[in-house]
Amino acid sequence: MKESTVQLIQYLTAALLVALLAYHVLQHTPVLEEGYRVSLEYENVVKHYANERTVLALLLYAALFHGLNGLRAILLEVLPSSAGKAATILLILIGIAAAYFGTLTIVEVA
Amino acid sequence: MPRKKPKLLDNRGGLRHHLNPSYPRARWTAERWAFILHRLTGIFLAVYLLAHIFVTSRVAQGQGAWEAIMSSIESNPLGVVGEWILWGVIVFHGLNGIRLVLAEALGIGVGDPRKLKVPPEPESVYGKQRALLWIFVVLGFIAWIVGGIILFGEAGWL
Amino acid sequence: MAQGAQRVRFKVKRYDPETGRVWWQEYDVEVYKGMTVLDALRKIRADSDPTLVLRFSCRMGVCGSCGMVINGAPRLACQTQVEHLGTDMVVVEPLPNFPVLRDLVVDMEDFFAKHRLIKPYLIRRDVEEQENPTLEYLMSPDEHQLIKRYTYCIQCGLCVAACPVSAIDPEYLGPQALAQAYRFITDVRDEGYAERIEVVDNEHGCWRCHFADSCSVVCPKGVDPGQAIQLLRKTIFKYRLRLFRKKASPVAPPLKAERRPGIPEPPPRTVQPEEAQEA
Amino acid sequence: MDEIVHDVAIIGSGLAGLRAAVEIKRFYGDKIDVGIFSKLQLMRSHSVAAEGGTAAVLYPEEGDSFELHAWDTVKGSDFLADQDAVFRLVELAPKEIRLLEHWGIPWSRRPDGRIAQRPFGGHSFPRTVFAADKTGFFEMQTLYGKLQQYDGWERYDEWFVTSIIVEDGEYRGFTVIDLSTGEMYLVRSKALILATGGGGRIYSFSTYSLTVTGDGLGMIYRAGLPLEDMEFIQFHPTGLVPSGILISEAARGEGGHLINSKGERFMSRYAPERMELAPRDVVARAMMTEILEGRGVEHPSGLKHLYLDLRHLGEEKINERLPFIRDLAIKFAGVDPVEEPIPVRPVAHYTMGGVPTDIDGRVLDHEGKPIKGLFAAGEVAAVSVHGANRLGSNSTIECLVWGAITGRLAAEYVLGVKDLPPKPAEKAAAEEKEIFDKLLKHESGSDTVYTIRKELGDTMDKYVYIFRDEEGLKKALSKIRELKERMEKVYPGDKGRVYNMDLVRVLETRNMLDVAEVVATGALARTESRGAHYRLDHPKRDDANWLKHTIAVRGADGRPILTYKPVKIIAWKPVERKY
Ligand SMILES: Cc1cc2nc3c(=O)[nH]c(=O)nc-3n(C[C@H](O)[C@H](O)[C@H](O)COP(=O)(O)OP(=O)(O)OC[C@H]3O[C@@H](n4cnc5c(N)ncnc54)[C@H](O)[C@@H]3O)c2cc1C
Ligand code: HEM
Ligand code: SF4
Ligand code: F3S
Ligand code: FES
Repeated sequence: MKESTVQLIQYLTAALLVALLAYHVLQHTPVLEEGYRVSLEYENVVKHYANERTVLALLLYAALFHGLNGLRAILLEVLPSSAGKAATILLILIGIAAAYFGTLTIVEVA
Repeated sequence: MPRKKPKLLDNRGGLRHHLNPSYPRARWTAERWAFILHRLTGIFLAVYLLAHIFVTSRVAQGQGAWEAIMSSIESNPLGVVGEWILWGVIVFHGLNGIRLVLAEALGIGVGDPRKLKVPPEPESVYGKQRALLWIFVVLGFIAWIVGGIILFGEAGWL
Repeated sequence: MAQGAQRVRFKVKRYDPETGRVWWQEYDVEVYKGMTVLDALRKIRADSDPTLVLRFSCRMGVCGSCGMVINGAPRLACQTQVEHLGTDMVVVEPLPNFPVLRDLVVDMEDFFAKHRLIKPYLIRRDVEEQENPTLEYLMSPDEHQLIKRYTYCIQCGLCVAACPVSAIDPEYLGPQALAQAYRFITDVRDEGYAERIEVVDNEHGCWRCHFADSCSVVCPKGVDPGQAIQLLRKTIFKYRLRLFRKKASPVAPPLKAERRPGIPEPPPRTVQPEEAQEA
Repeated sequence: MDEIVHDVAIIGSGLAGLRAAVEIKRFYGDKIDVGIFSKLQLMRSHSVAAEGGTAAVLYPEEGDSFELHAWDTVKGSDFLADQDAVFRLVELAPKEIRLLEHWGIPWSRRPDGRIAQRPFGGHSFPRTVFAADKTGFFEMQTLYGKLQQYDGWERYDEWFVTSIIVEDGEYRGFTVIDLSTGEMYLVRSKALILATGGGGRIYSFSTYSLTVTGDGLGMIYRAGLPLEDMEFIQFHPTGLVPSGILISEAARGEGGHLINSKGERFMSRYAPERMELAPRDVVARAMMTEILEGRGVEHPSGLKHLYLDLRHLGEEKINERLPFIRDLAIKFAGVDPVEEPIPVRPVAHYTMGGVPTDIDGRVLDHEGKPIKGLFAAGEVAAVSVHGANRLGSNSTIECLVWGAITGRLAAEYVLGVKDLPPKPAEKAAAEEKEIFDKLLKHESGSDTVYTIRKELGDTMDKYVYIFRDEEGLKKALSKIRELKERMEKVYPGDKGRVYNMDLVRVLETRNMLDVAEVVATGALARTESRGAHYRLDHPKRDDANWLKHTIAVRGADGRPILTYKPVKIIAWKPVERKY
């Protein structure tokens, strides 16, 4: 993949994350819930999962790509070229694993 | 003919310069502080995200598992402070991230290249993105404090 | 500072490649009003220590030789007045992010090589015209203004010395080369954008910049590489999304103009070509 | 000593050197391999300092013509220019301007997108093409950039050439020190293009970069070849006080006024028609007359000066056309030209003379026979288009035109010869011994290169300046000879190998002393006033006796021997020069 494509996705996910995170955070504030603590009670959490499946899944993938690609950028700078390539592969694997776990949670709870 | 090579001294600034937002000392750049903070908060968030995925996976294991892990966080004062810091990190990274998307990806706010003072001055430093940075810093700070009031209030500290 | 002379202590970081020794050395210099750091260092060389080496030539801020770190910031020695620094100890070091050859002289081979990579010359499809010009390519003053500040780059390397990414990534193309890439891409006469974008759009190219803008504040010529790099990325995105269209400016049409008033005729020849010879 | 071999070697990476390299590469590509040697990093050469512009006839439709440009140049030269060369210059100039344009130079533009021009001293048409007020810098940048397009050339940044070897009327090679390692090499090539620039640093108050020490001139002279017309040193009217940094003639071209301590525009007394835009020699003499007659101002540094007033141009025009001048005045003199007049004084600026060449840039010996394989271009050469006084903006174009000509010619020459010239082993070994066994092994006494240089510069500033006379020139000459003797016992204080600047300074100073001696000798002999050379004791031009070029060769006792050579006049006979 061209580096510009990767970076474009980085920026797109950033923009997307602004909306998704805002939504995600608001779910746990007095604005949309009775309070932060309350929002984290089991029933409420499960309720959220049921109602917001797509949002949470999108958030998961976008944040994973964005965060891990961010780490990759840092590693590319700190590591020599060859190690940078290895790091990329490692991060992709971590990403796939985390995405799998996260998806599992969403599917099971919802 | 291969030339003889002199013995050079490596003088790369390394992580010390990389992480030092006050280098170069002559003129302080807000952008540099923002960059280094953005990077640190980004790493924090990425690590947190992985932890978050792990923690939330407990929901799938039933109420007991979920409440066990939640109470271990909520009963620990460090956990509450940690949540407040997390909130600050999100706010800074998010708001500064908006500025970066505008400036880096869309070239907005980095100044008009045609504007040339004599002697020339770097327009990007005086561009609208710098103003935006300060606005975000102020807004972010307010959001962080408000978040703190809610968090600490619910924890019964206020 | 009073009219008379004042003593200022210079603390210089030195490196002797023959023994590998690195040390700090101090010198006292009588400074006068208007004395630059370059003047002071040359005075040290002439008066007390001819083994202190540095690079300089034009002493007027256009050749780009005399970059060094002065009181913690990369600057041109010839453009920095001791008085303006306002300290009674002036600390001088070689530019970081470049290997040091000796004392304040750094090796810039890699820096020049990166500049070369971005193809710092006009690329046109009409090669025949380009190498055998008829008339100039059109470029309005406004279009000229688009690239003007970037053309001021004197390759002094201060930006690279200040950049936090160049500090950790030796392969990073660096602000100087990237700004020059943008200078040619936006030049209305140039058609080589596709080639240049391929050079900068990679893992160690323009995406490694994080807009720290240290390059822009240290640049002695106001080139503003920080700005150039951000605009470069915008252009690349446009290009990849096929939104970037550019038609290089054409050759000027023949001029139709009146003779200007007040231009004299050359006097008639007083030697005829046939009789032309040596007086 | 290791050898380096190239088809063509170029010494000097200023406008002339780079232009020659580009010319060879664009026509002969990989067929010819080129080595560029420079004692500076390539793009740092002194040419970057040129500010004002480059003259060329671009718009004949508006009344300019080759004939007019040639006439201006010949008249400006006080009829000492070789007129065939002048015509060659003006005819090839427009192409050079457009080539640079096509390679990327940001020439300043007219509103309709064409190349703009500005008036310059001595030119009857505003024909000076410019890129703001950093013309030389942009030209260097463009040529350096263009060169990056090609392969098959090798750069030798910061390699100091110590001697050029010429034997039996043929160029054989040269010796060079790689400053980054301190190694010495013998370079052998089929042809050499010499483009080492002028020698202006023999003066203390000078616009030149600190590194313009006349090395090429000195080395050619020591190789037994002649120097031509060296007594003609141009003094630019407006050097910034106290550093000598140039305030370009463009400042006057754009409408700046010269004023004295009484606030008078005194040029009306000396050149009522052209005023500030009379040729440089005329303006510089007028300024010195004002200063000597007590209408100057004393600077804290002790230098007496006049003012250049730009205030009436307004901030906008200054910023658009003269941004660098404003920048320089603010940074180096603490004066903002928008608010205050700039302190200026005439300053050593250009070496009209140089290595005599024929019209194609082949270096000639003292009998006028070309040396095989040796070419010279740029300020170091005296094709003689400038004669006794160079017009502003005619020199960068000379560098470009003859850079291109010699590049082409050297390449053709190289294709025609099969073998390298014989190896000059003996001379190279002698040079190596001189440097490594003598210079780097001895300690000097109380003299250092720096005291010698200072004394030389001050002597030249005092006696071989704008107004000269027999007595002063004799004093100068004996002082130079004394310095030469003292120089014999001066050794570098730095004995290291890597980047030994002090060794370079010693070698440069030797060249400077040789050049200064030739300048003073030529000036003493020339008992007339012509162009930049003004003798108080012989204030008239004397065409009957002195319409000829001075040729100086090093005699057996080390002193210059002067002979003379006729001027090529193909269009205009000398007439009185009035502005
Ligand atoms: C301040 C200033 C402003 C000027 N403005 C104008 C103007 O506006 N218009 C105009 O037409 N002209 C102008 N001139 C004149 C013009 O700039 C010069 O004549 C011209 O640049 C000379 O170019 P060059 O290529 O011959 O030599 P230079 O540019 O002087 O280059 C000399 C080269 O030779 C190399 N060299 C020298 N000695 C050695 C050695 N021993 N070993 C290895 N390399 C060596 C140097 O490193 C350098 O690369 C100006 C001159 C000055 C001083
Ligand atoms: C609020 C939404 C967010 C926005 C607007 C945002 C924006 C950005 C932007 C624009 C960058 C690129 C910076 C650059 O390359 O110079 C970036 C980098 C990064 N982001 Fe985010 N981000 C957001 C949320 C997140 C989240 C949730 C994470 C964690 C998973 C994260 C982790 C990172 C990391 C690790 C980097 C790399 C830092 C660096 O290279 O310096 N970001 N972010
Ligand atoms: S961009 Fe500025 S700091 Fe960087 S090399 Fe060019 S002139 Fe120097
Ligand atoms: S300092 Fe470096 S990070 Fe970018 S804006 Fe300049 S290149
Ligand atoms: S000496 Fe040329 S830039 Fe400082």
